[in-house]
Amino acid sequence: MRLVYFARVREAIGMDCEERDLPATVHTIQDCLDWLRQCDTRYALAFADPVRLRYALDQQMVTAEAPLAGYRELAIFPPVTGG
Amino acid sequence: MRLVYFARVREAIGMDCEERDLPATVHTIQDCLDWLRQCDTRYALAFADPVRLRYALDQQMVTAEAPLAGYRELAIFPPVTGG
Amino acid sequence: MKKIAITAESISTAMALTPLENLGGGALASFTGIARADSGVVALELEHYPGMTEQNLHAVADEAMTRWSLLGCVLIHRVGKIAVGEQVVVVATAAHHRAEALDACAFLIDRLKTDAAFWKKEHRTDGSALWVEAKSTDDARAEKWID
Amino acid sequence: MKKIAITAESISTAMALTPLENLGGGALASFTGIARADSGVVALELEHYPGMTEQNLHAVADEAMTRWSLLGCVLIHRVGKIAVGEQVVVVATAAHHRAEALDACAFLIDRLKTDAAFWKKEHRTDGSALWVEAKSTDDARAEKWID
Repeated sequence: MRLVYFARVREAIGMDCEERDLPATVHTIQDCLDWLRQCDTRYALAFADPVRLRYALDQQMVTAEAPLAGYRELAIFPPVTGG
Repeated sequence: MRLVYFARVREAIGMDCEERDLPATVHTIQDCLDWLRQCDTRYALAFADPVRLRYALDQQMVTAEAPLAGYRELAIFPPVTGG
Repeated sequence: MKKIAITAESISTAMALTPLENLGGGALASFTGIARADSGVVALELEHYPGMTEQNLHAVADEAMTRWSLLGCVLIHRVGKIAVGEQVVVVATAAHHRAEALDACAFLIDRLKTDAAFWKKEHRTDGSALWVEAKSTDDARAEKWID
Repeated sequence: MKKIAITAESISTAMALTPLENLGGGALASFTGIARADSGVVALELEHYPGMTEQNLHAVADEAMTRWSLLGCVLIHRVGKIAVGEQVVVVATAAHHRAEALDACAFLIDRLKTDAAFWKKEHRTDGSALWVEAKSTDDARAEKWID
């Protein structure tokens, strides 16, 4: 799965995107966050405050409970602050 | 007293301003309207519908009950329609 | 910064916005009224009461400046003959934040319509010309700003 | 008429208003957001999610077009580094009457702030740079448009 990061999340992780093979135990966005947190402390820091995280699957906003099956791109980013 | 007219009122009367010596019996705007109505049918027509008349004394909006004493200019016009 | 203008020359939204751009505010709002080709209308003719109309516009602008702590506001109204498609009125505001700029802009045009001494005549394709009647919906919109 | 643009070049209110001027509407409204020199800020940096952000802006514009029967609406958002005093965002609407143009313009900027994938960083005089936190007041303003 392609993972893309923006703003504070991007800077905390240190890259704007990566391609990852997710383990079979990862079904939802929440599972993916938990798994990444264990991979590296940079993810643990980037995802430390779930209240300040938002998610999109193939560019559609979803919640952390959303299943990943059938999607190619997961985006993780802070609440938006444009305008 | 200087009388000034605008828009539909101006066109109905046929002039945009005139200088008038008001009789001693004319105290208020209402008195002035009544007196002018008797002077000429053009005024009677111009002032036929008081609901559609507005007044200003020395460029301040007032109601028909306002006394004229101390003012130099009475303006009579329809409700405004700018913008 | 407050600017009031009544002119027989053509006007533009840019004329109102330009003087507001460098006041340090984070928000500009504008409203522009254009002469519409309603049922055969080819031109408008705007009449005003020199002296009083300017006072009316200053009073409306002063109220908006105070009520929304504006950094600036501009009211420009055209008078005389105005062809369909040309701009009749432009109001613009500058404020620190967007709510102030937007609300004050809506207030200015609503109150200008009911409080400023302008009268509008419609010239039609058939040569006829009719004074526009005041709308009770305008009074209702202006009254909603009364606290 | 609907126009959406995200650009790293400098933008202006006129860019949004010009395409709306000849649609036959009687009312244009605009909102312009400018980078403010808040407590030592010298520049903003705007990031977006190419593809998704454009979709977000189209969705907000489509909702406004339908809800207020607009003749046109334009949303232009700048991205990249933006110096204090420069324009960050411009929204503009054209409608037959003023209430539609003004309300839709306020709706567009309120919803753009909460629904479009942009992130803003503030660069300060001391060389520091901080991501701006989302404001709950923005959510509140966006929610008031929900019927």
